[in-house]
Amino acid sequence: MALRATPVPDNAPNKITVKELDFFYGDFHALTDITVDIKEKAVTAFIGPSGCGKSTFLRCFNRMNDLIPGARAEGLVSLDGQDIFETGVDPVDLRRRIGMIFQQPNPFPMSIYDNVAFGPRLQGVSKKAELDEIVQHSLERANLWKEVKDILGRGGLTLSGGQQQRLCIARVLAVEPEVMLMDEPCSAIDPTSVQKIEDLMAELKDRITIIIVTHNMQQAARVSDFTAFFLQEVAGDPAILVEYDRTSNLFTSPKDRRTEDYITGRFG
Amino acid sequence: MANRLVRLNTTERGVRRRMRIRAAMFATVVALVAVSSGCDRNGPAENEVIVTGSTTMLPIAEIAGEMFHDRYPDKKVLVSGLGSSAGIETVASGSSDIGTSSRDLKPAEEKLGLYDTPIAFDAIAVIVHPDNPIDSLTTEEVRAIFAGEIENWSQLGGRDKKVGLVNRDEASGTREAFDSIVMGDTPFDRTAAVLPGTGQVRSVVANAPGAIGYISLGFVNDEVKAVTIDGVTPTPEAVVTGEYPIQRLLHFYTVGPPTGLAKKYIDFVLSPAVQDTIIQDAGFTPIIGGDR
Amino acid sequence: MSKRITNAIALGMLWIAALITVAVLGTVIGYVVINGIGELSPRFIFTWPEGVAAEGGVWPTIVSTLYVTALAMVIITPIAILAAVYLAEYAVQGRLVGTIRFAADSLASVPSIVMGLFGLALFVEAAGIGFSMLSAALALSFLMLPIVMRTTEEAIRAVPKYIRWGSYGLGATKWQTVSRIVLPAAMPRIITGIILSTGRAVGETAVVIYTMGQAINLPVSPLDSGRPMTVHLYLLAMEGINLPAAYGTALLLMILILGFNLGARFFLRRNRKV
Amino acid sequence: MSETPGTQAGSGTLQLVSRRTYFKELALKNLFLLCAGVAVAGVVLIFAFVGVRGWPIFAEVGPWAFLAGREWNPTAGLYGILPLIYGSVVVMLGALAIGTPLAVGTAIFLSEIATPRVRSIVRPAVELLAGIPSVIYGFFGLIILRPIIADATGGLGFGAVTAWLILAIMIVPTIAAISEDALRSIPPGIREASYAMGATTWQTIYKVLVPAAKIGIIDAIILGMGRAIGETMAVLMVVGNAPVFPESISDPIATLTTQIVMDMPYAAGDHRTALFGMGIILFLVSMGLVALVRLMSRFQTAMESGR
Repeated sequence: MALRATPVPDNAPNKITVKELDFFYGDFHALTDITVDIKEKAVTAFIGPSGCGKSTFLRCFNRMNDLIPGARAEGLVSLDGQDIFETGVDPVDLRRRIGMIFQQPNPFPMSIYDNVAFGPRLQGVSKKAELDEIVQHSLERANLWKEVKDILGRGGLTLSGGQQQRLCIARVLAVEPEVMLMDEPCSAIDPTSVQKIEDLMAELKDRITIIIVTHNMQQAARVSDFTAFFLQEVAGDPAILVEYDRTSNLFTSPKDRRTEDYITGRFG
Repeated sequence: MANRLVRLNTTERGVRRRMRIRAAMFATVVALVAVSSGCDRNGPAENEVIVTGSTTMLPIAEIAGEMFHDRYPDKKVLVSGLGSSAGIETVASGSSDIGTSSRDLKPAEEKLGLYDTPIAFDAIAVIVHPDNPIDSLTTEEVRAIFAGEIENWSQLGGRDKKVGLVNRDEASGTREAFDSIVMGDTPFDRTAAVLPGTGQVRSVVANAPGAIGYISLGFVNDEVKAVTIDGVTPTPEAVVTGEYPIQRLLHFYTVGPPTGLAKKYIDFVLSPAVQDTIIQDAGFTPIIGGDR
Repeated sequence: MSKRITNAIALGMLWIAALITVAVLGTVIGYVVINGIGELSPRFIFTWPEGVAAEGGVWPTIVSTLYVTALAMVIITPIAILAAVYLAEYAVQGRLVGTIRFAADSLASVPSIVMGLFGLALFVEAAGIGFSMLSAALALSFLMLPIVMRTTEEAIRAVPKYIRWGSYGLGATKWQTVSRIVLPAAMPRIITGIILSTGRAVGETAVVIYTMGQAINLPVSPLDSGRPMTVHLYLLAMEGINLPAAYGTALLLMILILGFNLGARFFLRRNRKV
Repeated sequence: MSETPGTQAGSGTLQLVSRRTYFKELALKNLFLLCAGVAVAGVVLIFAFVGVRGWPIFAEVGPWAFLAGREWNPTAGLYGILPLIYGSVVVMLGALAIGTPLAVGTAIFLSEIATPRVRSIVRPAVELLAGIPSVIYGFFGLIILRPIIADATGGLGFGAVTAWLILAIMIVPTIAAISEDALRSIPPGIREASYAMGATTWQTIYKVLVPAAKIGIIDAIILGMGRAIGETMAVLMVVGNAPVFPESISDPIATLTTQIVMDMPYAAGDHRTALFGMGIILFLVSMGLVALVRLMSRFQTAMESGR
């Protein structure tokens, strides 16, 4: 909390707008009727019991679900007012602008340097000096530079779990995304590293819109400005968005009884 | 083209008899021979001798050709194995200098006016296990055994032991010779084991007490016993005198008496440098004196 | 009989089965080594066979074997790897994929003599390539294709999904992900598969006997014929006149193949980081 | 938002998929599909080229005379391959009878009994067994095994029994590897449940694991069967190559594969066509066995999902 800068003003522009989104895996209806506005340069947290579709929802934003055969979305998701499902929109370009961090730290089996340089290289940056600068800058922003500056040639997989996750963050930062999606980024790493990553999020949010999925309510309360609570009420039915509000409001005075039950630990 | 032909043929050295160019290669080789002879024969062809014919004789003609080339580096011997009939045909038609044949001329071929230079005897010994009490057989008995009519050695006064027939594969020159000299019109017993190599026939007979097989005389050693045929012990001498019945001559045919390089090559083949080495290594019996 | 005795006897039998398997391997290898070791010499390896009984060395057969194997590898590796990429990364389960898999399985089980006849009919005769390294390599490629395809596909599937996601998440296209992330990560296992299939090609006899010819020759161009070590061994063994050379050839062949096998294992162990 | 430091120039409207990228990716995908299609092309080509060369024999001699003819004597114009089919089947069955217990036993040993240390010796041994070229097995059979069989039977040592022993060893790696996979894919919980009920190791293997891995083991045996029927060089060197119905298992015999190799060097005309015809039959049999394995796995999936 201490690290948080000034609160996000109410009139902050919407970065991502979602209207009446339904999502299906083949015959399985996973999400229904989701409507939400994600504020720019804020941290938004998605919470809810496991299996409630919050990760699925997150993956709609950069169309990672396209990679799953049979998955389809109905409704509107727009980035800066533009429909991302519109015919012809390049998911590859979308993903350059919306970076993603996964639950499992997933450095590529190559050197630390090559990991970070991967994105810029995809976009055609090939000058050594330019790459060096991007790599250093990105690692610095991910608070990893001091730890790895002498071992840039070493394999990314030789780092500790927490370092690996920060390497992945640096890798995403290297392509200068506008939005960073984080899918339970701290669930597979040790507590000290969790602290580092949470600090990092606070530093990053003055330039980047962050959406984090977490099963950890304390984490959501610590790092986010806004929180959305998802719930699948009956097994087999699609999940819904129960409540969405400023984090401070949602945790102190939830409007929905189901939210209250969840945050007070009555289920989930 | 000529260069390729040399490699194709003269490098076919190695194990005897298996050196035949495959039937499938037949067409290719015929074509190559035709082409190479076509172009080479028009020019001053005095540096090459083209030898075609018997597959049985392919290895000796070839290796002798290499030795000839070693001795006269500017001369080449191009050898291909197409079968005896093809050898006779090609030499008669002028597309080769020497036709090799493991059989005598047929009546129709005698009109072609070919000159015969025998270069070796191909004599075949009938071999049994050394412990087999049978020492001698007649040609008729050998035929009956290989036809499957005699199935037990006791029928010939030997032990009560089943006859284990060992035949050669149908692509074998030895089988062809044995078939024409001994079997005639009588078919082989088809239950016989068929082996594609001389050494295997010998080693199988060497350790199976009831076995009987046939191999070129030159390959007989003391692991096996070569029986007398019609009372004649198979020895080089008996072959040369013509007493030993299971034998044939290997011929070089030329159009008229050999001349020029062909004569040089034939003389080389008849010289001790070839007769005492390759001819014997290949299991054949040398021509002593070179005439008969 | 009591439960425990039955158990002991049954387990004993299983031990015996395993022991027989290992013992047979030991016997075959031991037999070839003991009989062949005396033959091995630089002269045997580096000179030509001479005379009617193939005295001397086996050099041209070694060259022919390595030549045809390398050629087959060059032909088939790119095709097999890309085919595996298709199956592992692009294909959607369906009739097409089913057909491809069935075809690959069928190719893997085609008797090698049939592959030999096929090579003879198509490459040697119909295509007019003749008995040559190329004909033999093409026929061998079909034999190696399913092996390399399968090991590559398994290797690709073994690359964790997370790593792929990381790449897509950075805005990589499918091909960028496959070529820059997935294939490099799978490479050690792919190479192992290639080495193993190469070992198979080295030991193959019936395919090459009808496609390479049998003439002893030192191949230079892919259109040259030759005689591989396996065919040389077969001819020496069946001829039975020069068995020492057969033992020597068998030992060399075995060394080559064990070399490929152990090499593949060693390579995989050293590079198994992912 | 363009004044925001750090956001890159590409922000603003989302790019559409560029035509270049689209076609490049599409072209690559089709290239890969083409490569995968080589496998299909291979099967079709084999069928076409061996088929075209071999098909006329069915017309020339008649399918019945070819397949059921009791005499293979090309010089006499007799192209009956029944004795060769008989030889192939006899050799295959005997090899399976000897090889299967050995292979399945080894597989069970590897998956259920061996300690990691023992496993690390036995498993590579089984794999190496698969790597040894068939011509070396044949050589071994010819030089070592044949004389032993000759002494034991009083015959020449060529025949089905020698081929059985050699082939049995050669199919062990095939059967063992696939059976072991089948056994290992059984969830560990099943074993624990059986042991917890007081079953001995053998009872667990015999009553629980082998039935559970049954389909996989049968697959393995079918593929071993294919290997045995298709094996050429090793069998060729030890069967004696007499294309007849043998009187005993130690009399010379010939199989489809060995007869092709024996006859190819000199075969011409109908004879050669007949050899290609035998090739088609071998090809169809091997494909049929693969199809059978696929059918079985489909059957198994159906059964499991039905449960």
